[in-house]
Amino acid sequence: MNLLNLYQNNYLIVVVFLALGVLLPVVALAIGRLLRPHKPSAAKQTTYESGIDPFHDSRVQFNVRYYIFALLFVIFDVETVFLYPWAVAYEKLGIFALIEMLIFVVMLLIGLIYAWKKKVLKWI
Amino acid sequence: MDLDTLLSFEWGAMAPEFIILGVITLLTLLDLFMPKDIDRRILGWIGFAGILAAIVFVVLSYFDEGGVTSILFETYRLDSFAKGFKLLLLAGSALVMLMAVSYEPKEGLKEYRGEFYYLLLAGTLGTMFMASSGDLITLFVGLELLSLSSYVLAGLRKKNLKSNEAAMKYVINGGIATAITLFGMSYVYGLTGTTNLLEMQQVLMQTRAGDMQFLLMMAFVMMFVGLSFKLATAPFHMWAPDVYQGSPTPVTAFLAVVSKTAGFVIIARLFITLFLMTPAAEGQNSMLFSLKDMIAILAVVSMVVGNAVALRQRNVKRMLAYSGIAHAGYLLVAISSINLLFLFETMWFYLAAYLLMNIGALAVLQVLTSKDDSEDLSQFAGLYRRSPVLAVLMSIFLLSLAGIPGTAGFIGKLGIFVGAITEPSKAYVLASVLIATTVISYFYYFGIMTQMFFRPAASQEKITVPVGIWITVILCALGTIALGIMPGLALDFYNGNLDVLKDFFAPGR
Amino acid sequence: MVQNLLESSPSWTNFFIFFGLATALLLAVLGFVTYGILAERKVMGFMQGRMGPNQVGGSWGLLQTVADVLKLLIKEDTIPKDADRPLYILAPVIAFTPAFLVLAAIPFTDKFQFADIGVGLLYYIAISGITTVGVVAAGWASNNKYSLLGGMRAAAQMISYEVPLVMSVIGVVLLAGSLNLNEIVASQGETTWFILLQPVAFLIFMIASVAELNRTPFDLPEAESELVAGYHVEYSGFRWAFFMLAEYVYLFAMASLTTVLFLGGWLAPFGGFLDFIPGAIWFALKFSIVVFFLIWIRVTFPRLRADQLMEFGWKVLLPLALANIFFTAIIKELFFK
Amino acid sequence: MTTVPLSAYLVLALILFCIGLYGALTKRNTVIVLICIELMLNAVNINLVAFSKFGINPSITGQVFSLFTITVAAAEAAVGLAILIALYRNRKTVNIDEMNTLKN
Amino acid sequence: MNNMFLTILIFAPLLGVLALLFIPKTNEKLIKLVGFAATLPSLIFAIIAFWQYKAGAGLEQFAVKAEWFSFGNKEAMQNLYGIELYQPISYELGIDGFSLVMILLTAVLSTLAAIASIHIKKEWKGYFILFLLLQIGMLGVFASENLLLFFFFFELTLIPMFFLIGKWGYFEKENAAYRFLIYNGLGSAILLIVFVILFAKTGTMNIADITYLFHSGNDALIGGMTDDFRLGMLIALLVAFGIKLPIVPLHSWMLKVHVQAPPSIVMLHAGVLLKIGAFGLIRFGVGIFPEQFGQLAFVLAILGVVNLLYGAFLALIQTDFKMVLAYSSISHMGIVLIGLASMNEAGVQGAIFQVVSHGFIAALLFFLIGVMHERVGTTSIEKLGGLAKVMPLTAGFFLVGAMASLGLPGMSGFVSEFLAFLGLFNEMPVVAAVGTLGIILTAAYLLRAVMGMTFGKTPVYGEKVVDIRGVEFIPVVAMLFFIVLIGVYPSILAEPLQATIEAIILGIGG
Repeated sequence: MNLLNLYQNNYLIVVVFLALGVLLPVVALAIGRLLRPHKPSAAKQTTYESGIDPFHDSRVQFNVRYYIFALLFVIFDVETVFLYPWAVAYEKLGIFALIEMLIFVVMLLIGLIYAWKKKVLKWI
Repeated sequence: MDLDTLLSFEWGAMAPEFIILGVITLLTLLDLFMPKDIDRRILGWIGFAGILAAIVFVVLSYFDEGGVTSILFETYRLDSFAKGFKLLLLAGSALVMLMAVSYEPKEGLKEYRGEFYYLLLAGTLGTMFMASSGDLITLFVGLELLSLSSYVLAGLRKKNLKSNEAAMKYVINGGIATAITLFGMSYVYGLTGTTNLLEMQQVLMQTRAGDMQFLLMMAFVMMFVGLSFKLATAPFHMWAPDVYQGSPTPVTAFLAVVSKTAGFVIIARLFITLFLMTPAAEGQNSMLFSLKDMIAILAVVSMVVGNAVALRQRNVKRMLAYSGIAHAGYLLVAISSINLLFLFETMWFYLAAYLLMNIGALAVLQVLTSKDDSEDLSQFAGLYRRSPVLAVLMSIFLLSLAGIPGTAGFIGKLGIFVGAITEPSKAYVLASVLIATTVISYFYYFGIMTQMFFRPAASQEKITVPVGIWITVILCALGTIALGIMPGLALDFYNGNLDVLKDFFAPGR
Repeated sequence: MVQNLLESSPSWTNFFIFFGLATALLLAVLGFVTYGILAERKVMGFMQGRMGPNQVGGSWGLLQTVADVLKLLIKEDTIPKDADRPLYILAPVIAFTPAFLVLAAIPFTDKFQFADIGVGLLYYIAISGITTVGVVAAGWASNNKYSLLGGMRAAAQMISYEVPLVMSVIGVVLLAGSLNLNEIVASQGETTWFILLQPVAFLIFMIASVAELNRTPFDLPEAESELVAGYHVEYSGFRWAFFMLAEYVYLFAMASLTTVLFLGGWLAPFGGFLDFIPGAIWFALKFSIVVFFLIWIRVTFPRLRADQLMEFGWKVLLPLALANIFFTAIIKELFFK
Repeated sequence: MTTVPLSAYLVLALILFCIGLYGALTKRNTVIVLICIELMLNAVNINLVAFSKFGINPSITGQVFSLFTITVAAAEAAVGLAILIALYRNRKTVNIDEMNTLKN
Repeated sequence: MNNMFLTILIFAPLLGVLALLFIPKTNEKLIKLVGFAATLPSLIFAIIAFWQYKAGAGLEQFAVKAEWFSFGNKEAMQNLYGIELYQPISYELGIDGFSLVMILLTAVLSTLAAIASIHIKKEWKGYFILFLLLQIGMLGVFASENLLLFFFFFELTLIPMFFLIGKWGYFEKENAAYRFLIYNGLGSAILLIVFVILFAKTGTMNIADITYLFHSGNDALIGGMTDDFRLGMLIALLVAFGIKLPIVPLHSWMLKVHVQAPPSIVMLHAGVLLKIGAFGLIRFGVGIFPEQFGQLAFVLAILGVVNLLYGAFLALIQTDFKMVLAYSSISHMGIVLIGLASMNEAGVQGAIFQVVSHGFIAALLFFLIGVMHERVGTTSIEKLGGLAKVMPLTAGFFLVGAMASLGLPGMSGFVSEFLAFLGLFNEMPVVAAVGTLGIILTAAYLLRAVMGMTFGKTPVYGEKVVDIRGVEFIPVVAMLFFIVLIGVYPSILAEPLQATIEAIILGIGG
């Protein structure tokens, strides 16, 4: 039971940190509300655009590259899902896993080269 | 695991997969590094050659006397079932590849042409893994490799709105289906504690009736529903017409034939291995048998919906999509009747026939529609005048799809029909629906023929048929007729070389 | 005592005790931030041949940051009319919370650690990724072109550098055979510091972590000259302070992690003869060096161009990290089996 | 506090799955639909991991399976978003109801 | 050689198809010649077979059997049941007296119809290819010794017919083609169900074996089929062949086809294809389920009389001569049913006689219609008149054909009607008495129609109308020859049929 308790307590700590992490901004902002002045005016509440009146919708359409980077990130970040367990258990797995992982990563590298050659990695 | 274990595996069993994988890699790199001005069609031919090489290795494996080869701790099984269906999958992909080489949409494929070929191969690789996986995880990975490749393939015409929409719909429907299937799989895993199919079978056999029945039943239904999306059987067919219509025609052929075949492969593998010998509630001794009525209802709905809605279509691709739904329904009849004496054989034969006739029909369609980007029925008007040979070949495919004797389609249907009627509980109703809906299907198949032969052509322009299409169409037509007149060719080959029934349940080698 | 506490059954009592301890840590971190900022300004000042803050709180400017905080606290807080209000309010919290949350897993010494999680490293990496969401949310919610562009840039940069960061650590994991930060430190005790065994990984890790922290030379998301102030243009007062706070807490966390992963954590250098000095001191020392190093980098390098930044991440760091992994694995397979 | 029983995980997964399915079938915004699909896949992960820890025959395979699920989910999301972007550029909508060019 | 005899007989037209494929489609003369010539080998072979048979040789020598393919996993069957549950399906052909007669009829009519095809106006190449395929189908149906093979050929007639009607027919040709397709498709679907159930129950597709098993009295051999089940099967067969025959409620498609299809095709359709229904009913209905057939005899008799009277009454009021003949065909098929329903030797003989006789008569009349339509451009009785003046020979032949059709003694129609009614009077006198009314009506409607056309006021026909001439005489004369031959010397048919009829009677137990 001790091990289980240890395990659960460790995660209880994480919960504590989470609670504290949320509480701090909330409390600080709540206290701040008591201290700071509050005199809103139309000018204060406009969107900042270097002093001129804002024009157009600010939610403009982005360059598609942002999304492509997001997709690349998803792919390579998920790769680590396999790399981490492999790295941890590497001593037990040995050469077979190494070769497998090599093949796997080479495949992903081809993906990277693909993105590279297709000029996806170029910013703007 | 050390090097010795590694080398002790019979890697030769995986030769076809390795070839395809190698060709995919090669094509990707070639496509990336080849100068821009070289025509990418050459890549298609390389891919075609690769598939042929893989076919050779699959056929060579038929002469292996060793029975079942299983490597990688039973996750990869090369049994007769895998050998038999891999041949179909590869043959289908080869024909689709030929279609793809000749594919030229209105706005051109531009730099995507290379991608076309290796994505097709990637999808094929997925189906091959599905055919010979002995483990839930590899099964699933194969399924997803196929699915993901086909999503992209469906949307390959990036500038074409229809293609975009088709891909989007496919992704959404496919994603939902995957999730449902997986949810079912997770229960099966949970109840057995393993993902190895044969081990699961052993564990499930020992479950007492009533014991966890409910969860298992739920898993069964969920997996079946999820995979039904893949098969495009009603009522899970909504995506199929849209996706077939929007996709480039070779991709339509791939989805309609190779992907569907793979769907049936996975269903056969999964459900017959897992649930045939699992005791069911209420004293029945097989869960598959106890739930076969559900499959039968799906089959009936598919046959009726597919054929009835196809009647109303003017777009030929959609019509073929609905006809595909109906054909999936016919195949479900085979599965729901679970007549082990006939099941694998008839399924195999039917899928072979379906492969030939459907790819053939779509290849002809591709030639006719690429020019105007319209798939309206009227595109077929007066085909007999414009190109008699094409018209006659197309009618062979249509007759086969309609199941007229003398064509492979008839023998396939007959096999299913015989299987359904000879099984112990006699699915007369099911068989009758099969036959009745077949007659309904005459209306639309002959509708196309009416256009081709009876109607005047809109334009007298000569039709230029690319060489790839010629090869595809002629091979398909020859195959359709040969299998229709001498079905023994295929059936004897199948029965002589493969013993699916024995291999399927044999644990290990 | 703590050990007993940890082994007792979880309960509300435990919760409050932990809460108290965590608050203590929070205060310590806030203290660090207060003087970290000061230190940064001072160091930058010295390096640039000027004084830095020297008025408030004596000639060292010891209370400068405190004054800044007080100023922020009583500053009026405006929320733009067109902003997405709930998201606008939520964004600083989303950005800050994970920064504090990651501290739970870091072992400062063998005794002084809050949560000893089996997959501590993974926990750190997973949680720290959430901050990006806060940044993007802030950019989006402000409904301002600068903010949005800044937010998107920040997100693109953070995710681009997250990949090499995560990959570089795999070399360490390979050597240590564990994701538990304690064990990683322990295995450094058995061999030697991983900075020596994994120099490439360390380099990549440092570069990537600077980028992750949005610090110069990778501070494009908040580049004043291009984007005014990036994703937090519209933020003012204490809401803005929380973005800054998050940044410095991350600095703290990242420096700690670097210490743990590469510099042997609380272990004394050069074998056992320096063991008489407590681990905490060693840790603090190494930690300070890392922080100093980071500040040094900030002062030294000019800001990169956006395209150079992204391409560097993907085309140099990522392949390098992958190569490092396999180089390590092969070396280990060949010589240490 | 003691160990959470298996059934709790299963119920949680089922609820998540149902929410996801409901969303995927009813929502009009494609991005939300894709996220709902992710939700369903994550429900599967909960199931798998719970089974692998507390199942009838606990085994590590479930966790391995869940890794593959995660990967596939990511790949699916990537492909889905890529296609959505392509569609958006041509059609200027992410609304499922407005995807209606395909019909007879 | 004898092994290949039937195969060559049936597939000889295929040579013509191959030859036609390589003839350019502009070469009209050659195409017509080849098309005609390709029908001849089958005719010659059929005559040889008939002649040998008349000379006393057995028909068994022609039988051929070769394994075709097999369903099911044999090894598993062996393991599970110890036997091969389902025998391989064979390619087996064979003839008896009845089928020999039918083959001869088919071969003769095919050749004649090929001659009649001179009136076809367009795309001769496609036409003759389909025509020859149709011929193969028809010949094959009669020679099949195997259910599946039978079905194969049965369906093989369907597709060429669809195109022949749909492309070369008259105004509403497509509609007619579709009706033909769907009705017959449905019929063949039902047929397939019955066949496969038979296969499932007995494990074989050989017709003789199945018949033997059903007559053996051992229910276990036929999968424990109950009597009710057998009755159901028979009814299904009745529907399947009833559509083809056609029996009254299922006849509407046939009217369309008769009116819309080109004359040469209608010759074959009325002359042979309808008879496949009768052939099948005798072969499978009477052959495999005699007892159940006995139970249904009364119903069949009623159906027969209904057919007879319904056809006759409606023929009486038609204004189009083609429709008159179409209804007359329905009416005459009623006689086939009547003959079968009587279940005695005379009746069955009458039915078969009627099958053959009506084949010739209907073909003759439709050929004449084709000739006439070619000249005057209409078949409406009201618009016609005075043909005797402008086309005396054609008019004369019409009259002779009508006489044959209404059963004038000395012609084939008389023999068959007489025998059929003789049979029925022995069994069900009342029904038969009602039926005879139909004979009178036949005379009435035929004479009304033919008289209306040939005599009376002559309307103005477009151009100069020429009488029947040239090769057109050949079919007319040939068919008249057969009609009269059977009429005056019935034993030419009766002898070959003797054995078959005896076997049937034995099965019925009458």
